[in-house]
Amino acid sequence: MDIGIGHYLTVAACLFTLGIFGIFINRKNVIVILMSVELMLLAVNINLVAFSHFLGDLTGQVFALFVLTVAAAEAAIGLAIIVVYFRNRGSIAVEDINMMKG
Amino acid sequence: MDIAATFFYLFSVLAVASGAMVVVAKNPVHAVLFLILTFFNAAGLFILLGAEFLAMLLVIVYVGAVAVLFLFVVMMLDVDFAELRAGFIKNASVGAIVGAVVLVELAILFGFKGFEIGKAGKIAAAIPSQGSGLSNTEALGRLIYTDYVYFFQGAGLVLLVAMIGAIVLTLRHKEGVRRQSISAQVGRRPEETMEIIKVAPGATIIPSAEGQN
Amino acid sequence: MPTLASLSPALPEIVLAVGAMVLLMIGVFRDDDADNGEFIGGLAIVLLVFAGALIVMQPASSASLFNDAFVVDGFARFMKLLVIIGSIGALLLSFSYLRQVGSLRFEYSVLVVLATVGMLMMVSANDLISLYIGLELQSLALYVLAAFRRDSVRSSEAGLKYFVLGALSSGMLLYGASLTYGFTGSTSFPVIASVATTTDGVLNIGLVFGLVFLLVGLAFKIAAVPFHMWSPDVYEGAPTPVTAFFASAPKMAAMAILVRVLGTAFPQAAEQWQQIIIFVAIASMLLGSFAAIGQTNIKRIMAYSSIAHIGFALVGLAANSQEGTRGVLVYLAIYLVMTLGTFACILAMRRKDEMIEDIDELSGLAQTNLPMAFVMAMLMFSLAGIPPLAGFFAKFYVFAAAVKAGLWPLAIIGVLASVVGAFYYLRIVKLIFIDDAREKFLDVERYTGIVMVLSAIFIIGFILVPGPLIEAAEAAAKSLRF
Amino acid sequence: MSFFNSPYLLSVVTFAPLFFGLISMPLLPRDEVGDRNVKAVALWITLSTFAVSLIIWFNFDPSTAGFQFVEEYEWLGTIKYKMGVDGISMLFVILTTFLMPICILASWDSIKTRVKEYMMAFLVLETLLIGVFCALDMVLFYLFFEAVLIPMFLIIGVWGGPRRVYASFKFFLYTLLGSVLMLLAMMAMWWEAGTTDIVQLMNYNFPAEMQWWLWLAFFASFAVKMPMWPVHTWLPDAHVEAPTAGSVILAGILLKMGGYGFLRFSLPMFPLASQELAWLIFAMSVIAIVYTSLVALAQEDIKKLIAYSSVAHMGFVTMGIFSFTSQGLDGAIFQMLSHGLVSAALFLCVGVIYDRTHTREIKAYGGIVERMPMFAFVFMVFTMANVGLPGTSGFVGEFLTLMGAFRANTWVAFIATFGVILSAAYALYLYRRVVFGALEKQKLMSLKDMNAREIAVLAPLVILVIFFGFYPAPLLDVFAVSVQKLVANYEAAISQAASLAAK
Amino acid sequence: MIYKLIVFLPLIGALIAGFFGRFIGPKPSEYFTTTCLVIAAALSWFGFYQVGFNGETAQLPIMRWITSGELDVSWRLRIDTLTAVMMVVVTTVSSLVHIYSIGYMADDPHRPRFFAYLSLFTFAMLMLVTSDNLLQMFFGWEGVGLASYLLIGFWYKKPAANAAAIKAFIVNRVGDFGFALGIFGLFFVCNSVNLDEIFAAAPTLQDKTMNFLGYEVDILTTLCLLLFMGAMGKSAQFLLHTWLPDAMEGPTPVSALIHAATMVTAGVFMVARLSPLFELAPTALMVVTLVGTVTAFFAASVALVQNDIKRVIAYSTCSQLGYMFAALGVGAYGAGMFHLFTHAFFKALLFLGAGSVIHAMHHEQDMRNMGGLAPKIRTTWIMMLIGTLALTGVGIPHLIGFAGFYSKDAIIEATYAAHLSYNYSFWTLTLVALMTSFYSWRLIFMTFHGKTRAAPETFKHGHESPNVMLVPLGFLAVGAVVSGFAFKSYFIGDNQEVFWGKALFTAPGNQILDDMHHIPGWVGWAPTVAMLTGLAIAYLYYIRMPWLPEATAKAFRPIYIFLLNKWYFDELYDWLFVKPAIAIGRTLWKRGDGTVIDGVIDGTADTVNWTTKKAVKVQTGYIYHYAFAMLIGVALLLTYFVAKGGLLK
Repeated sequence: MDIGIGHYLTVAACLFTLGIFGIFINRKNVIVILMSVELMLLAVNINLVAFSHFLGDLTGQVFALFVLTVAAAEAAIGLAIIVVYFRNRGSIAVEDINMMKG
Repeated sequence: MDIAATFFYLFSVLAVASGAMVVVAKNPVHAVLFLILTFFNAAGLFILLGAEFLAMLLVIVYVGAVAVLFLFVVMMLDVDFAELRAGFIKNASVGAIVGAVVLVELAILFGFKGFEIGKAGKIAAAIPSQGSGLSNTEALGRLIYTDYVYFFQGAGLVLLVAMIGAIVLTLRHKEGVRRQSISAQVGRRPEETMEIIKVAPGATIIPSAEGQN
Repeated sequence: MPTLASLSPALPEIVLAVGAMVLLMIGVFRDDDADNGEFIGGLAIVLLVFAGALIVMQPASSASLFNDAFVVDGFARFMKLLVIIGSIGALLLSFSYLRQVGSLRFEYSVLVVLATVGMLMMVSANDLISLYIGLELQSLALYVLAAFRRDSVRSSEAGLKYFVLGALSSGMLLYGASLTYGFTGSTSFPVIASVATTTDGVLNIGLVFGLVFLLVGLAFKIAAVPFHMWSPDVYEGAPTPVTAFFASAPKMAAMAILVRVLGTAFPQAAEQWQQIIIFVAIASMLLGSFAAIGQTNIKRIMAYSSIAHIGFALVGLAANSQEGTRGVLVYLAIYLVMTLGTFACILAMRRKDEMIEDIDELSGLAQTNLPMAFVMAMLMFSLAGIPPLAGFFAKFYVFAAAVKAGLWPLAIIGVLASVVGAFYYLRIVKLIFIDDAREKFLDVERYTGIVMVLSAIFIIGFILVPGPLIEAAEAAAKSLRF
Repeated sequence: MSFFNSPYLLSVVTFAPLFFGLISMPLLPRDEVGDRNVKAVALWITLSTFAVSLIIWFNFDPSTAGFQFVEEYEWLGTIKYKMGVDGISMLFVILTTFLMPICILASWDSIKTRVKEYMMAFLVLETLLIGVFCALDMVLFYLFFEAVLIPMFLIIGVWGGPRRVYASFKFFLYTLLGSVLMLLAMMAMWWEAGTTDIVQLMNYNFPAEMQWWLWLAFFASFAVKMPMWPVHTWLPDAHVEAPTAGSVILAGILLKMGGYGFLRFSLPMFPLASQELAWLIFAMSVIAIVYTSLVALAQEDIKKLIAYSSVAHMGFVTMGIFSFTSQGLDGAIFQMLSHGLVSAALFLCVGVIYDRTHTREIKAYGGIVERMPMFAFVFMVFTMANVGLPGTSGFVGEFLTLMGAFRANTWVAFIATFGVILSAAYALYLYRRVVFGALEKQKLMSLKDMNAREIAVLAPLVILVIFFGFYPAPLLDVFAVSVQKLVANYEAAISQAASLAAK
Repeated sequence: MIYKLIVFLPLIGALIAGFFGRFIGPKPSEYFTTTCLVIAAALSWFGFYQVGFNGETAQLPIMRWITSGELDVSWRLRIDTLTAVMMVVVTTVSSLVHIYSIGYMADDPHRPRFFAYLSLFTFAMLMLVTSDNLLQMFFGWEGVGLASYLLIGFWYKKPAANAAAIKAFIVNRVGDFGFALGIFGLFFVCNSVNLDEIFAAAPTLQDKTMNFLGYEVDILTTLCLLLFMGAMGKSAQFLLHTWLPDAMEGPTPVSALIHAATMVTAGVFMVARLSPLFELAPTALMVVTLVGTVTAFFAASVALVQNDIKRVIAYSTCSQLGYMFAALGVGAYGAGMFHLFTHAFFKALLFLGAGSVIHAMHHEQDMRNMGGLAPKIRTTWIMMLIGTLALTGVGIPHLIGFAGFYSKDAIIEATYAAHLSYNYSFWTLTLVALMTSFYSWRLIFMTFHGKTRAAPETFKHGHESPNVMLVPLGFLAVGAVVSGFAFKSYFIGDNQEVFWGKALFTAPGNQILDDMHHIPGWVGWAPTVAMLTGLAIAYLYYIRMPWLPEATAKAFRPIYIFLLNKWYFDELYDWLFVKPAIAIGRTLWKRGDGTVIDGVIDGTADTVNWTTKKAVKVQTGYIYHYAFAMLIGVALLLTYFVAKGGLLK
């Protein structure tokens, strides 16, 4: 059995869905949400690399490269915000993040 | 089943499984560790796909820096782990259904008969053939410093913003800690520090600061 | 190998990026206090004005750079100007507020400039990667700005929410981008457009999936329903000038890239994305109009209002025609000015050390500060789309385009939603003019006042000389695709 | 070329109030003296505008049906700034400029707060109202048409009665709701005909199917504005809460915008749809006439009663318009003009007593003729004009519309004529309860008759109402030719369509 | 010129008295208006002579009025015999009433207003009778209605007066409803409302039909009936009569002028004026006769038992108007007009006489509180006697008699000559003559004869009216005596064709005048016999056996009550129209406008609010919900495209 692009894409789709799933079943720790986002980005990267491979086009890998870079930056910012929030609120439980609503 | 296929299944099953653990792990520290595991497996997939540089990057940058950063923050923010994850199952079912719908739809797409990946007239940057002597890393390097220099610069700006952002949000000058301000010291002028008060005979000296209050 | 001269189409971006770094350096070496913040802010404004001037002076023809990843055409210049105006306006509004809450640090202006660079990159993006990088450059800066009052729970909560959901949306966008790339084999918009259909002339269904995810990501940025939910909370929590910024410049950039992606990368899929846009537009107009009625916080009202307004702007996009694009451009331009003016008014709602956000406190403003009351009322009427104010023309052109395209249900629902929307704008006017006076606000700050007056002049005077904007928008729309 | 036939005359008249208001009002101080000056300045501005508008009348050539004093400038691409008047619109301009000084005068003593804003609102309103009647571009028309909401909203909301908020919101949203659909229709016309020029659109033949929809959209707007039954309920509320001058403008001019719209758009542009849907108008008109007259009979608030009677009278107007006869159309226009005078005057009369007693409840009055004979006389004249007594201007319009309606549909005329009976009933019943009877209420004992200002306000109206009752020719002549042409065009369109169908 | 003067002098008087009365004072106002009227009256008699005897006719344009499309109406005076007769009646009675009022209203503080109204009325009435087109006639028609309204409600403090005024106006409007529709219809078929053109077109319309209310109806019949409805309202004919008795709440001179001599006869005038139309619509004419006959009977029956002196005369008026219509209906226009002419004199005389009585009795109007007044107010008594003689038609057939004798008998003869089925009209009218005689004499007897039932104080102070009131009575009395005798030959006799000229139209088939000469002799005697019988019964009841009326009332109590309550018409109408109108109005207002229409509007607003609350509730503040919403959006869109893209196949 040949491993085709579909296989890779499916794996990526699974990870992507897990990422989404993680975001909204998580009630307690906002950092886990960040991790879920990382999962999504990973899925994207797998997609891109897989496409790149099967298309024979390096652009996909370049794209993935930038996604990695940006994701790292994003993680930094995200964690900084979480830290700031924790300082103010003393909690990073997702359920507590609802001062504003309506 | 050939070796590549074996490894593909190994990596992908592990990646998905550990990815699932990230989401459901009770302890955030465990979650981070599972995330790292996922990254490793993904790196394996990358290698299967011939993207060695990215695989390396994923391990070094992601696992080495980002994931560790996560771990660091998780542990730094002293959260009572016992309490966490208590009510997570509440909405899981609905979420799972919707998530499953998306997943199934994607799966349908990928298994679709007419499924056909890009047929762009031109390949923007062909992957160098095995015999060209160009390594994956070198090929990427050639690209990002030439054709994709714009993106490269842009990414640099993104990192700059991240840096500024992280600093501006978290860096604090602690109150009550005395610091040396060289420019202030150098820039000091007599008028600011001294006050010449004419004292009338017999009068007491009232500091002007108090008088202002 | 590009020469330096050949980079001139990207000059405004380069100037801003380099300028931002220079500002950073200057800022770092000065005392870390509010004066420094204002000084750097002033420089940032100068920088932005300069960049704006560069954009204006660019030749009218289209140009592209970096392997077609970056284009400058009439459309891009038009939108870039809007972005820059939005940034300048937001900066002008920022100083007094931030100084008052003790958050006037120089990084603020630098971040605004960098975010602006990101937006300009988005506007000019002609490639999925440049789209992504521009978007992230902008977004990251905005996340930070939302949480900029780091001592405030609300501000940091706003930052957190914006960040989490923003990251999610980026993920979706990227996923869409990856699918698009995979199913077309390219990240360049024109190439995508050229191979969008399969060999037998049917639209590649995978591409549609990519389109959906891409659209979701972009819809999040413009806060279109159902991807809007971050915006009321973020608008409320973020420092008010930042909210003003959110409501202005990034919206312009996101709409610009939306129009460009759909127009240049997916013209073959027009039928599909039109359906999505119609759905999103209707949902936005309705939800924005309805939900705002229940609000008492003026920033939240503006959030819902902007949701509704984006819905209206999308009506033009849904028409998928040159008139439609023109409508979108006109709409955005006018909406930008109205938003800035409104936020200027919101920022003028101050008493002693307290910023007021509850609309009930506007009660009787006409008796305590008539000029401000007048400006605000005009802004509200304009937002409601009542002629002869500029807001009417905004709606006029998008609906005209929708009508021309035969999108009757969309147009009818749209105008009905605008009537519902008129209700809450009227409610504010009622508070200002009809209800009894409350304690006076502090005097309006200079810069705030300037923004207020300029926007008032624009929205009232627009009717006198509407030609330039309309023509510019038309030219811009023409340059895009048609 | 002198000023008197200057090509800018219409623009001058239209924008003079706004312009002079803008340059003068901010200069005046906000104190007692300032307030007085504000009033005086506003009065002078409106009076001068009226004077200038009379030049239009004198230079108007009633023998042609075309538009006169046309101005056209580039504005928004295909959308032009185009102004002009024909016989149908000209008198509405005059009516507006005529009523405005009266409004200012009527507010002289009763408005004590925020006088400057009040006067400014009225000046803005005047500009917009004149603009509505002068605009020869559809979009321009819409601009003026809708913009009127803003000052009117403020006038009702700020200077109105206790339920002013409800009334002003209802007024605003209701009328807005009606007109947005019209806007969409205008856009469709724009794309279909490629122009927004009213004159060209009148000569454009819209496809029959399309006319139907367009007609309905315009109808939605005008019906609310008129207001026709059953979308009339905003009017009584708005009237009751509005200050006197606000009611005057509302009844005197605002309501006419709907009728004018029918004449300017529905009839000439969508003749086939008009013919097809005339039954709808007829039905709504006669229901309005009978229904609101009966409702008026039961009212306990003077202003509300008059407001309901306005609805009934507007029913005559719509009925006349859609009779497609010269008499019906002439009558409708005349009825609008006359109603502009009469209802305005009635509201002024209510204002006179309201200013003295601060109540509009009918029960609170009775026998005031004892103390206010002059008022009683004036009120009687307008009551009779409202009833449509021959010899007052109210008669001519009512009778002509009925004549026209009889030609179109005898049932309509038959039922509508009941309105003649009912109007007498509610008007006289009102008059009896307010003016006649024994003077028993303590509060009314010390009433003073009308003062010089009030006489100055009402005397011109009395004179005109009676004058035009006996000699309506000056008005009828103005629009006779335009109406003839309108009818001729309509008939031509109908017969053309019929001959097409026959093939 | 003189005709214009006749018409406009009263207007000038009205304006002067109305607007400047306050400044020039009551006396000058009175004198000025009265002078105007006297001049007008003198001129009218001159005009009457010119027109009636020298055959002068004219159409005098004054100015344009309404032009609209084919409709072209001008203010124009049409002078012919019919007009001249009416002018004479109007101006003469009016001037006399003016004079009379100087005395009668001497104590009233609002005299200028009163005289202004009177003159205004006269003007409107003159406009009515001189109109050259239907619209101008309608103007006068409503103008007299207005004046009537104002005059009935002159004592505005009296609630009854106010109510009566409104009633008069509104009931008249009901008639006008028909009149107006008639005008519309005529315009519809003739494209004109000018009399000449309508008359010219009338023959062509004969037997043609038009669509009216969905039915194909005969044009002329329908339109004539509609027009006649107006006449019924104005002339207080059966069903639309209820306002007239109530109108007696006004000052008595008003009753004399408006509600006896002039305004109420406008309906008669109108039918006569439009004889070219009615002549061609036999069905309509039949209805006219029927209505007239029924009214005559009905009103007389009510008059039998009324106690208010003015109401008796009012019902009498009503009844006499019925006579006139009966005459018109059978085609004897001249007879109708003749009765109109004579009736004006004696009825005004009766009213003014009654006024004099009331004046004497300090505004006591109930005859039960009178009696035996003859010696106290002898002149008035005589005058009333003359009036009664004229009204009841005392005279010797074929020889001589009072005015009413000629005119009323002519009508009764005409109805006989008309060969109606069972001669119903003739018999009824004869019976009515009996009743007329009875109630008239009853009035005389109850008021002037027998023992007084008045309060002693009132009786003691009872006094004769001043000369200014008595002189007009005298003039009218002369009219009541001689007008019949003097003008018989012109109105209905041998000279009538010359006299009327073209003012009245008789169709070639109309032989009524000829037929009148060929009636059996007993027919001529019948009214006289009836009159004498009535007189005898009245004498018996009120002089000989004063207990008899009460006994009769007891014996026929239901009938008595029925008559006393005027056949319960007021109650019926109140129950049928007035109450429901107000109730419906209130229901439509509260339920229709309030509950339904505003309910929908406010309901919409509530729905909006409700939606808002729901929409806001979704915004929980929780990140995961927000993410969930996004996901649902994605899922929806994907599912949509999956389904649409055929991926599921």
